[in-house]
Amino acid sequence: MFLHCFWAMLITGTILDLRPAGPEYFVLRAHAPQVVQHAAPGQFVMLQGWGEQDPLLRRPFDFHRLDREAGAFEVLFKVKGHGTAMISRLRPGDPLSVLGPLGRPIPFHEAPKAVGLIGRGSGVSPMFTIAEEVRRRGGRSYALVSARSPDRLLCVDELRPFCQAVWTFTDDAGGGAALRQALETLVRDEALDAVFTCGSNRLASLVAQLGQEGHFAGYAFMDAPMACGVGTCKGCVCRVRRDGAGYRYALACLEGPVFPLSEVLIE
Amino acid sequence: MFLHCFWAMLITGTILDLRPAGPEYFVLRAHAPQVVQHAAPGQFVMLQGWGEQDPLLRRPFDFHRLDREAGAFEVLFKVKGHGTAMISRLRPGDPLSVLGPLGRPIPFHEAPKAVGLIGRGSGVSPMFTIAEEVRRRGGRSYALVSARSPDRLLCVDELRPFCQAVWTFTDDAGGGAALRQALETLVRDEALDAVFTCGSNRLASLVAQLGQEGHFAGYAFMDAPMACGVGTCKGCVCRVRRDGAGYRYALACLEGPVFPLSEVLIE
Amino acid sequence: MNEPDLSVSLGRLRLKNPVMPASGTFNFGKEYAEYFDLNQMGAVVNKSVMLQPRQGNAPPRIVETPCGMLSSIGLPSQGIEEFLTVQLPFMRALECAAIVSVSGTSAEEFGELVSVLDRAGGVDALELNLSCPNFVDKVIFATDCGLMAEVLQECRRRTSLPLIAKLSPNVTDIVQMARLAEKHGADMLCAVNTFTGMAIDVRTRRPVLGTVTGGLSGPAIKPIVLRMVWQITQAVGLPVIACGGISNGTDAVEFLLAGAAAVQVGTANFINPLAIPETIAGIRQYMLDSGPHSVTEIIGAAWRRSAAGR
Amino acid sequence: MNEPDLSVSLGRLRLKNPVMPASGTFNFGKEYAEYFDLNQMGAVVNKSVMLQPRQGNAPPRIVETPCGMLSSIGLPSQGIEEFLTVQLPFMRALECAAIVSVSGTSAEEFGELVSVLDRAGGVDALELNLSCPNFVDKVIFATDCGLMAEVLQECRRRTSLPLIAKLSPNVTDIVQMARLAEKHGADMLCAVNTFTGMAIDVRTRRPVLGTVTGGLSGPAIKPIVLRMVWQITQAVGLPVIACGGISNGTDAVEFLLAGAAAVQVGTANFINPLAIPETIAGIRQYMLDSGPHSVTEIIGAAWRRSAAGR
Ligand SMILES: Cc1cc2nc3c(=O)[nH]c(=O)nc-3n(C[C@H](O)[C@H](O)[C@H](O)COP(=O)(O)OP(=O)(O)OC[C@H]3O[C@@H](n4cnc5c(N)ncnc54)[C@H](O)[C@@H]3O)c2cc1C
Ligand SMILES: Cc1cc2nc3c(=O)[nH]c(=O)nc-3n(C[C@H](O)[C@H](O)[C@H](O)COP(=O)(O)OP(=O)(O)OC[C@H]3O[C@@H](n4cnc5c(N)ncnc54)[C@H](O)[C@@H]3O)c2cc1C
Ligand SMILES: Cc1cc2nc3c(=O)[nH]c(=O)nc-3n(C[C@H](O)[C@H](O)[C@H](O)COP(=O)(O)O)c2cc1C
Ligand SMILES: Cc1cc2nc3c(=O)[nH]c(=O)nc-3n(C[C@H](O)[C@H](O)[C@H](O)COP(=O)(O)O)c2cc1C
Ligand code: FES
Ligand code: FES
Repeated sequence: MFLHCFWAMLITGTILDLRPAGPEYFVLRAHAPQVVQHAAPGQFVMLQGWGEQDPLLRRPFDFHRLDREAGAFEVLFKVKGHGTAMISRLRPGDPLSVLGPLGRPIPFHEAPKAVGLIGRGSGVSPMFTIAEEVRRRGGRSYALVSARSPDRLLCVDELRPFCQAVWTFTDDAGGGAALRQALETLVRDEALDAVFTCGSNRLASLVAQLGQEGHFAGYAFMDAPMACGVGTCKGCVCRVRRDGAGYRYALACLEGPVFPLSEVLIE
Repeated sequence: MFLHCFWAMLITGTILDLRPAGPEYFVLRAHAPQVVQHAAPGQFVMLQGWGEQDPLLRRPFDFHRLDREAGAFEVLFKVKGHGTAMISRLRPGDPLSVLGPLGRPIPFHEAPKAVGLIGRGSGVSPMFTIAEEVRRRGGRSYALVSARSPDRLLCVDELRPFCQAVWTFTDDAGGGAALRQALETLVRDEALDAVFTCGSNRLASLVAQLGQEGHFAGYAFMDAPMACGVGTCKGCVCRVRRDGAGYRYALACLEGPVFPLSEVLIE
Repeated sequence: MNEPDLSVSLGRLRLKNPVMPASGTFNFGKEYAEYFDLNQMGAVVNKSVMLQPRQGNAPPRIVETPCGMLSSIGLPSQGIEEFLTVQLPFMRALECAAIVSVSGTSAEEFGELVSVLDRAGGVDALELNLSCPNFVDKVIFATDCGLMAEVLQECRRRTSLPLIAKLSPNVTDIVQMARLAEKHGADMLCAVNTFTGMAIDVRTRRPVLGTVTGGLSGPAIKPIVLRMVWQITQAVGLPVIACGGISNGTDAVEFLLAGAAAVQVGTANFINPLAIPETIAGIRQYMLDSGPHSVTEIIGAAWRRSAAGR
Repeated sequence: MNEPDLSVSLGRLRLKNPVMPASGTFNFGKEYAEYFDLNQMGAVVNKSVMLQPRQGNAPPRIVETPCGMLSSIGLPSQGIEEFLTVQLPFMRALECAAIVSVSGTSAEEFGELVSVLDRAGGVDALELNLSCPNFVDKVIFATDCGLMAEVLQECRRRTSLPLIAKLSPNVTDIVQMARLAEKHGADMLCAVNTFTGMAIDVRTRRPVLGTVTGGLSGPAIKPIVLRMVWQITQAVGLPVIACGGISNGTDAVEFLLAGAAAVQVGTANFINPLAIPETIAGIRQYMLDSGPHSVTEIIGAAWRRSAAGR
């Protein structure tokens, strides 16, 4: 069985900053030192930025940046519906209810050599903390950022300092095929240990496929509707291959949200 | 049958100012020229300051000030529950959905001579527009402001310029008896045409009683839970004496919210 | 893009679009005429009229709840006579179907109202409020097979106008009640009236409403009502008018996809007097954005496709 | 002011306070042990255990609704064997009552679970989940008099432990079901499980949940559940544990006033892991503010006073 992270807590943090990061995208920075202290790449928070019962549930977001010195974290999010619209209207100084850190930290190799990071849309968000961690451990990161259109390529310049190289791909410029090619080249030339992907099932399938052929470990950030974030509602299941045959349901909030692509089924 | 005021409208106004006016009390100033243009003392607005479904219903507030030049109105409100708490957190520039003006304007005598205004707690709020109107018509207003404690005597200094005299009464200083005495004196000495009261059933009963004995017309602002504000939900009823015997139910949002105390039953 | 066709047929009743007010949330239209052109609506529906003038229930009559409200209005009514001279002419003059909602305390009373309205002329359909939870004795016809059958038979006997049976959600098996209504002559169903609920004031330690219990309406109930519409429309052939928490175009489309042939906007009118025209506009926009030319193509699409296998 | 006495007696079962989690919203307690001292609770209630290990339903399993959520988890379970070795010992070790919720697909299965748990020891009461709306065949025992009676009889035969019958709100007459449970040997009632509902995604035109329908829970349903508790407690002598939308002390007090002897906090745990301790603190504060020394004095006060006449 996996280990449950026992550092999660519920605190009232404070919004430090909220800035637009593209059409419908925002970066929120919040002060929540107790949460940040124990947080690691691959984990997430459940936020509530309103005192009311509509929307009822907290909203899950990956850590975009972890600033341990400042006791602050950032999330990069897209305004999708009700809850994210409300969060986007918060202002510096407003309280923010934070439940976290949740989920399983990414299990890094002691010394990763080279890592691929593939994010689409707001899926680029968690790549920053990974790139930082890889560099801390002496490895190199290569980022492939995908989006529908150029204005949706988020935070690319901010990513560069942490990466050996950053490539961008947009749909209008035939991004799908180009990204595949770039990834294949990377895998061949750089002997990647691992590839992480977030924000697109299509890209996750691609990584899964290349991972089978090549020799790196592929991982995907899985996106499941969540009520509790801590393992009690049993709502957030993904299908995971079972040792024997068939599959079992794994809770994304406890075993994930990052799953090895050798195990999880992309649907 | 009464006449329904056909000037009500639904507009998105803008918060101009929101300032504390005492413990738990706020004055909200909003730009809503189309509403203000047709508004008269005794009428009210239904406000919604949130885009969500919780709280579901609009909240009714009397006009505190009507600034026709600026196209702005003010309401003075107490933070009671959910909805008023949300309104108190709005900030200048925020949109505010305004339905109004609603209810029946106070039917003023052509030339009122002297009018008594009795408000308790936030019930002092609608007395400003009345005092203004009375003065415009060449009459005098005498205000009796009541509250639980001195810090709950709201906007008294702002009221003075519109009134011949303003007296204050607090419970800790035996306010009930003193107010009664002051009102009796007023009625005797000033030949009041009318007395308006808001914010206390006890005071409304007192005015009703003195009105029967004396020769002024007593009016009370009635407070009933409202869903629609326009006469369709049939929720906001007050008991009103019927010509024959017994009572009928009158809709506070259409026939009121100001009712003659000779008709309405205070319960 | 062609202008989408929003018209729907509910049996013999043809509506230019599937949106109308829910009875009791719109009076008979007059108040909202200030806010939008009522002729835009698919139909107008009055607050249920009773035979005799009535005062309604003692206050408090309403209380807010999470994403909903409880009401216990108790069917105050001007009585049928005034209705015929004041309200009905107003409704008839609108360029949309006039659906008259009636309510009685017995089959006999329902029958009499139906007869009177049958003779009155200019009524396009009659909606039978079999489901008011706020009569003094708290009997809801549509929760009792015997009572409902009796009322329907009596009404059916008296008119050939389209009869809409308004069901109550306070039942174990909504399909059973729908089938029963079909059997006893209903031409259409309206699903549903309010859920019986209550609130207590912890300060006074007393029920908030004057009548203790009331009817829960608003967005809170929408998921349950959607399930009922989904179940009924797959089991029963009658056109179903959905009602419960519908506040905008997206809600309306959900119900159409679930199988409703039309929708009623209720509590939402109180919060937003433009809820009905905005709902119509929302359906239209949905169709412009996503394809079908006629709204009839999306009615039941969620289960028609599902029946065909995912 | 003296420290108020929050303890309540539910028949033989004595609890130090009337607050416990709702089954299926708290696992068996482990996860929330990080957030507060579980020993504060009146009781712990596990997610309903089934006889055999089960996977549960296909995703999506949850969807948010106005002031509520729909869930169709489908009772994934570790099975009773693992429950006895892992979960039950954890529950038993807490300084509060251990209420074990069980669920089965037949009377036989319920009966077997009851037998096993009766022998296991350290179980203070058994809650029978007769009301899950998310089995594949969608049968809800507690909406069918025959099925419910059969399960209860089978369970009663097998144990002398206090049996709690968890009722379904999806019924016409909740009092009838409560009476039936009493007749067939229930010692207590839990009112209620979720309302069957659904949601449709207008973009895909498909039901959102993998199983089409699910159970509605959360604040949205509170007014209906309160009415049910009010009705049951006046008609039936058994202690009632209220469940449905209870999120804080005020909600809990409302239900106690309506007649509930204890309350369960469900969906609220998901939003606020401290919902249970805050509910306990809220009840305590209410009693400090408003008088009664013992919480038993407010149980049913809203109708006890009303029976005495207003
Ligand atoms: C572990 C995890 C991490 C995530 N991290 C990010 C991130 O860093 N940046 C970002 O932009 N988005 C992220 N998402 C998706 C994000 O949570 C949703 O976009 C957000 O909840 C939408 O809320 P809403 O109220 O705006 O939308 P609505 O559509 O109104 O939401 C209704 C309900 O559906 C759920 N929901 C809606 N979209 C999704 C989705 N894609 N995945 C899961 N649940 C959903 C909501 O949580 C809510 O319960 C993450 C999701 C998960 C599960
Ligand atoms: C015509 C009219 C004019 C009013 N003018 C003012 C004013 O100028 N200043 C002011 O402070 N208050 C005024 N009130 C009362 C004010 O509307 C309520 O205090 C407010 O609605 C409380 O909302 P809440 O969400 O804070 O409280 P909650 O208790 O959360 O409200 C729950 C529900 O109860 C209703 N409600 C609560 N208290 C009252 C009340 N006293 N009267 C009617 N409905 C109530 C709310 O509208 C809402 O529907 C007026 C009420 C009416 C009917
Ligand atoms: C204040 C109020 C009054 C109502 N009066 C009636 C009525 O007279 N006749 C009727 O059939 N339904 C009546 N209803 C029920 C509504 O028509 C509708 O069935 C119910 O409110 C659910 O729809 P909603 O959630 O959109 O409001 C009333 C509802 C409310 C809230
Ligand atoms: C995600 C979820 C899972 C549930 N699982 C169970 C269960 O296993 N057994 C059971 O008896 N009830 C279960 N329920 C129902 C709850 O115990 C409770 O009756 C219902 O949610 C209403 O209470 P609430 O509104 O406080 O959540 C579940 C509810 C939810 C939301
Ligand atoms: S979100 Fe509740 S179990 Fe994962
Ligand atoms: S508030 Fe709806 S009728 Fe008065």
